Amino acid sequence: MSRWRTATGGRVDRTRTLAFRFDGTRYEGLAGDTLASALLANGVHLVGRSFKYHRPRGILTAGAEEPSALVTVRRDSARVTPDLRATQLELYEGLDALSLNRWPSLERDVGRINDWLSPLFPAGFYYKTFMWPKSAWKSLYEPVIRRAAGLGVAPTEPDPDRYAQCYAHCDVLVVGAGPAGLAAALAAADQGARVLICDEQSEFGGSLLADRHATIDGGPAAAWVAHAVADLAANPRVVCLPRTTAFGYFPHNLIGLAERLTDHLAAPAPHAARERLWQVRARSVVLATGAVERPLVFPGNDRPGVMLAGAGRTYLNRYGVRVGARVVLVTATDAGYEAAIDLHDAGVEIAGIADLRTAASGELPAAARAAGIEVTASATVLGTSGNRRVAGITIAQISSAGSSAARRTLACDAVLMSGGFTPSVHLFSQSRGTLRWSDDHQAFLPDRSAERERSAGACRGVVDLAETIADGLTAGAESAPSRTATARRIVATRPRSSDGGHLGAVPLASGASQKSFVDWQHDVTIKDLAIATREGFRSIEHVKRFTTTGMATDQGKTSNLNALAIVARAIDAPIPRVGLTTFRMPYTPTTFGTFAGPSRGDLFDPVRRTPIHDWAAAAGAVFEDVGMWKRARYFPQPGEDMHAAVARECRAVRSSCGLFDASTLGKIEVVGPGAAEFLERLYVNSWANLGVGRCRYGILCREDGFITDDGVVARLAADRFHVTTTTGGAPRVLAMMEDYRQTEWPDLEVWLTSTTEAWAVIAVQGPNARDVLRGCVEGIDLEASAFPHMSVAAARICGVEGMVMRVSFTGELGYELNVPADYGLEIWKAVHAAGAAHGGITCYGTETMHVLRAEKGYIIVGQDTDGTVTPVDAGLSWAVGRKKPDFVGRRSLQRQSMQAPDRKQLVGLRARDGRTLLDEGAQVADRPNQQPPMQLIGHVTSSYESAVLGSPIALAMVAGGRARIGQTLYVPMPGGDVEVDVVSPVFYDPKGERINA
Amino acid sequence: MLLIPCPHCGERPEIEFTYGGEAHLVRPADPSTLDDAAWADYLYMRTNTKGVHAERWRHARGCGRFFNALRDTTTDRFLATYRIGEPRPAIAAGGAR
Amino acid sequence: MPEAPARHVPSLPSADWMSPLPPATRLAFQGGLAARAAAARVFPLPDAQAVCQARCDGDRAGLWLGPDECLLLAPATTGAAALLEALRSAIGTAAHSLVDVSHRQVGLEIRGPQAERILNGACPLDLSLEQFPVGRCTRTVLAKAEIVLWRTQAQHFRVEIWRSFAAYAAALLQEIARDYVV
Amino acid sequence: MSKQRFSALSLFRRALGGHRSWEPQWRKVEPKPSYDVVIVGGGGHGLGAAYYLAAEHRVGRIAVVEKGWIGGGNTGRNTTIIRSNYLFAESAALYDHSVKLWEDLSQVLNYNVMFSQRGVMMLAHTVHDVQVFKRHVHANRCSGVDNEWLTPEEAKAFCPPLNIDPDIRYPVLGAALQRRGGTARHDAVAWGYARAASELGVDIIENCEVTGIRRDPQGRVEALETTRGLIRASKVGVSAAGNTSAVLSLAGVRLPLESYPLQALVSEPVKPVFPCVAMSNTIHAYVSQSDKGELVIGAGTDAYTSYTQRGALHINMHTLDAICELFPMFRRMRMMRNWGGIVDVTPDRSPIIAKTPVPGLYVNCGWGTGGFKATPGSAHLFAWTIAKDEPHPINAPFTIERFRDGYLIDEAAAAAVAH
Repeated sequence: MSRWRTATGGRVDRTRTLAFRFDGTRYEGLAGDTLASALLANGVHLVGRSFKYHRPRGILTAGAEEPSALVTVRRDSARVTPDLRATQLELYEGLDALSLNRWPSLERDVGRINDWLSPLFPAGFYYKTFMWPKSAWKSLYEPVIRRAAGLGVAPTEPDPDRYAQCYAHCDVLVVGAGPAGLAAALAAADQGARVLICDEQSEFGGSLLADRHATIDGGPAAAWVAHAVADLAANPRVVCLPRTTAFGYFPHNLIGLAERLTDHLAAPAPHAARERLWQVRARSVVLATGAVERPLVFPGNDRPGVMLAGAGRTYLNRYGVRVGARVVLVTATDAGYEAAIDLHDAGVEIAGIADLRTAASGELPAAARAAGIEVTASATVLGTSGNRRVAGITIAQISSAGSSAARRTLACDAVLMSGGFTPSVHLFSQSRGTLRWSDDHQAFLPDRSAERERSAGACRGVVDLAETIADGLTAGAESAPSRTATARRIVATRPRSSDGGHLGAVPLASGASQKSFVDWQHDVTIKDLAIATREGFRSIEHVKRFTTTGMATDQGKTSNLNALAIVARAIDAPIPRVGLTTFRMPYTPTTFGTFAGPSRGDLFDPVRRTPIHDWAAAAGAVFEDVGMWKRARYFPQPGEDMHAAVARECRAVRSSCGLFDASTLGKIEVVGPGAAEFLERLYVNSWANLGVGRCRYGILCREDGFITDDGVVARLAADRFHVTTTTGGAPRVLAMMEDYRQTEWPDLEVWLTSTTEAWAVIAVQGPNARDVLRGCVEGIDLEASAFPHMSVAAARICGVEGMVMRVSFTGELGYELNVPADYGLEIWKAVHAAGAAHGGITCYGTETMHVLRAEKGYIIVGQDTDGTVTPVDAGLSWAVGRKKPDFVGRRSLQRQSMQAPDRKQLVGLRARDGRTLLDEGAQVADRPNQQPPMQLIGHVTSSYESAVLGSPIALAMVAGGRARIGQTLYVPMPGGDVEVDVVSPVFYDPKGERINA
Repeated sequence: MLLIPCPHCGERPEIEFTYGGEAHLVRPADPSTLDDAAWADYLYMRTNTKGVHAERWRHARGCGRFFNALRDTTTDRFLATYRIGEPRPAIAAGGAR
Repeated sequence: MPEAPARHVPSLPSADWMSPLPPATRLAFQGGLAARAAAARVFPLPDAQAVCQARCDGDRAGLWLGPDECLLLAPATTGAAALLEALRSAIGTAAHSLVDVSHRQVGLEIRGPQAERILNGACPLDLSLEQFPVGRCTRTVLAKAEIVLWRTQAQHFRVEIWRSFAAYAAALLQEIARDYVV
Repeated sequence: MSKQRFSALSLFRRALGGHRSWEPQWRKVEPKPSYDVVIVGGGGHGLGAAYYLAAEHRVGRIAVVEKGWIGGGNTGRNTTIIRSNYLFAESAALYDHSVKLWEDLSQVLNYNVMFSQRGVMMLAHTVHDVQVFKRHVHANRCSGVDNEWLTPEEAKAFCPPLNIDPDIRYPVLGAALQRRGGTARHDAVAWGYARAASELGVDIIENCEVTGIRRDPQGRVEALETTRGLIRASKVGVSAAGNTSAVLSLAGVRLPLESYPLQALVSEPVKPVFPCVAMSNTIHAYVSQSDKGELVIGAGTDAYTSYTQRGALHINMHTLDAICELFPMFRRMRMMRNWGGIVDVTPDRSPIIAKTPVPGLYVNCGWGTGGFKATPGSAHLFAWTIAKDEPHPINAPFTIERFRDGYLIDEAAAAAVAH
């Protein structure tokens, strides 16, 4: 056992030694240690280098507020986590930690030169330089700055760990399991409330875990904690979550918790989740988040070995670690005395106590003096010495005239300081509760709550233990939904230790030659704050942004109030006038993976597959993502690329028969006496005159007159329509329909049901389609005379009740079989087999579908249209119900701009050379050989090799395009213009004979 | 994630809802009688209230119904929800929690 | 002419705590009070005011989804056509919409002492028995999918989900369950 | 006041004096009773407009009134992405005007705004994305705006952390890269303009909220009522981002705007790992790494209008699941800070830089999620519009009247997702 470890005491398990590595050196600690306590137990105080000046840095705190002792932890090559706080890392066997921001080593770091050059690097220096020569910013300055900045090294391999998430609800959520929080949870549970209590530490108890002096209910505090925790754990209506940080307070009492599940384990179960995100909706919240001890801002306050008094006590009492052999206390509170007494009792030499206050009186100072400790009142610190660890401190007494006197240098190997306590109002402030400045407490305290929330204990300035517990009991009981049980009473006693306090720099610090640090991690000193105020940055938000104080990974938990006080003094304004930096989530850094949770890979977004998907996959289909759907894009045969496969598929549909899975098309059943009128008002088309058993191509505009969707609508009965939409547009169209139905036209008796997934849709297209289907379809005469193009009828399809629509998106004779989805696969197979008997049938995918429809000039909404295209622009004016008094979008289409002859219109383009395949998205110009910026009049929307035509074709939106048919235009490409002829968008079978076959 | 009181289903989490923009914008019975400015006003102009805002929500992944709500856009607090067609309740800012 | 071919529901995993339910007959019913009252004579339907309640009669159940909307569930042996016929003749001329959605979605049963926790891994509702008692049903979300959730017994939930989302839902629940069931 | 040049030399000289001789970067002034032009809104756009009014249009008496502290709105709350590879010629011209001004801004202002042309890469995940981005690439090339198409392998080479595994849920099929795009230091833009404007005599008045807009009997703007008294002004330019509707309603002007929360977040700082800006519209996330080492991450707006300057947890969750999917090594990184802004959004997602129906009242608004990148260009054009009482040719299409007349510049719709 090292000389720094006490022989007894603390909450570490002295029977379990754990080996760990820090910067490659092997050390031993005990179960129950944190990395910080274990390092201190080995006498290691130098644990890192600072961000900017690369100064040696140690461990400042014992908790989540740590700004200084950051490390990277490596479990394996993929499990590398940078920027972790040594004070929060529970030790496990084999823990492997690396210090940050040093090269080549922590002890010998060349970056230290920055410290000597620091006069050149005051706050905001980078705004004033690095501007000449201009090109050097990118080539030199920025790369250097970027390399110098940053803390740890980001992981480079994908994180293999799992992350979990859950929702939870409770009557009372208690954040913080210190004395106030435990009392609140007990009181709420007494009233029968559903309680959830969380604490960021591995054990419940908070400050009581390091307290030797408190007694509760007649016994030691730790015993009471154990009893309380057991009580709560035994209650089935209480959930206890240690190692769980409440990181965010969101509207309407939603609290985000991050539970750390495995990071403290040497060998987690292979698939155990590493962390879990809890989204807790609480009827009431009790914030018992405690207070953070404030450092004192004095010259040389950042040397390793200088730490908070409370941290010194915690390391001693909780971890059995002496932070030094000869310790000086610098304090403005009685808490410093308490630490001195505890350390003294543990055999540490206390070289002296420097008290900033004019009078060091009261119970604890008296006890310290009684123990023979020398106390200097009206003290200040003039500087410290020591390289990798503090070796001495110079203190002085402030004379009544304000100058220093009785200057003394005390040799020491640790300095503990206490500047008072800053209530942790982070979550309260996140909840949008208002804060008020309390002169009594010299702190911002919760004022008005914005949510159903109460703060209890130290986080609202209650400092006495008995009062804290009473406050917690009241908060818990009053937060419970009902109060029936008699209130619990808890008796506690403890010496008052948190009276007093000091904000800002200690006296005479500004004249010292050594730097006085306010923000340890960002190396912000009182000089930087002075420069900022001098340069006119006076709002604390400006100071923060200019100096970066409080913007480091600790988000200013130890620095913000000191910075505020220093700025307030510099500009001679009261602290509340300078403002308070905004508290934002997360309270402490929270893992991305925890937010992402299980949403990864196939769970990142649902993968929607049609009933025929697996068959297509087995047939070798290549899929594309359309919305969440996987659609077969083409079906390559061995040796075929996409081009060859698509050409073959196209030829097959044009010459014999193709089979296409159209199941992803959106389908909406529109039913009710008002159905026809509903569609009449909604779509640009007329529906009243559509007979039962007939289909019509429908166009849906937004109210602004632009096409938003299209699809075939089939009238199944007088009061029943089967509306189809694009694959991606289905949810949008249904939502739009519901909007008009419910809010604009509640007079119509009509209802909407999504049937997208109720039907599998099998498109059978091509001149042989009828022959193929004859043996598959019962109940319909498929002949053209009986069942012409745009017919619909119920039928038995391969033995199943379904629906046949004679529609075509290919320009060929075509049918779409709608069959109940569970039968889709078998009927697909049956039709496929039937095709074999009729000259073969070829499966085709979306790419071929696109080519075939482009040959016919049929648009794809979202490809040929882009949200700025009207039906007339798209050449669909024939579909617009001219006589209708109104439809959605009609009024917008009447605007002059919508009628302008130079609007972009759909046309066909063919390269004059007959060979060049235009790029989709390529631009169109009416003058050749332009230089940028060119006059452009349109763009290519679709472009394919047409197998049936033996040449490429393209669709384009071109200004005044229809009037340009027959003209030559130019498609400017990097290699020069491509000359194109403007042609009709219908390239194939312009008379439409094939479709009516 | 807000907790939104659906007038049919009670308080439910925001992710079950879709936002529908400003409420009480009634589509003109005969848009063709409006001039371009009046039509643009209906289509595009919004009060974008900083304070109590009457707005539409749809409990899309719940009962499916549209409804109106009064929400203070400076606090995100819901002051009232009411059904489509019902008049806007008379509630001042900060009137409810 | 062939016989009706085999029926393929999406293949979903099962576990002690999760089973895909067999095919069922499902109708989406929407309509006013008159139609609902008439339909209730031949099928168990919750009143319009019975918010988020399911009404059962043997193996048939009507689930309140909205003030004018119910989901009707019956065994597959009760054919949709027959059920539609019975309802239509009961409803008569009252305006309504009935749509066969038997194949649109699949049922998934989640059960056991961890059922609540597993569902709460992705469903944001308070599923405690006191807030979501037996018989309660509602449309809601399961992470990035929409579901209908119905508590059929204290430790049994029925999830109805559109077929193409079912694999996602089942896989997600399995992923969640890894932390709760061995 | 004496002009204090910023340079390495001045830094060195003042270091010798313990940095005691720096002066305020902008003068702290009381409002005067009247000005020729008052700009409402002390963000980058407003301060910049004041600067250009003074520097290029020689307007004499100019003030900027800001209800809080300058640069405290969206200027200080964004993800600092700068690019100009917009689809429509009007938009591309507007944003490229801005990029060109960015390129010299540090030198012009004598303030290092750290404009970093590290390249903005927009990822395509679907065939539709590929079509849309290639259309952008062609349109930009013809307009003289740089934008190039990258294969997935080229994208990976440009941005090594990118996951181009073809088996992920939405594999990367390619990317459009604008090499001139990049990032800048957001606060510095506000401060740099403030300092330069102040040196030219512009009064920058903080903690001054406009509570009323007074008009003369002819309807022309004549004064602003503020929390620091009445300020007369012949011309008023409003550049108040999310609060524009509220300010203009004081003059009875209605606008086609809605204000939405927009969140962003940063990770803890790490050593350089991410060399460029990567954006994915399909899975809703974008990321870059600040010079301080933080990953700076953003996404789309929240779903509902709000002035609370905060957003929802589930929006962050979706942003970060997208980031983790594209960059799976970042799953162990930690969010350090999240914040929210209020963005004012027009129906066509394009801004308004224009005269209002009220004579003497001008508005610069509707930037949605894209305002930061436009800062110098927008400020420059707004100053022109105010000074000349007519728009510059570049902002001539960005009127309020375009909504009435149907001449929308709809970049969002141009990336329509139906298929």
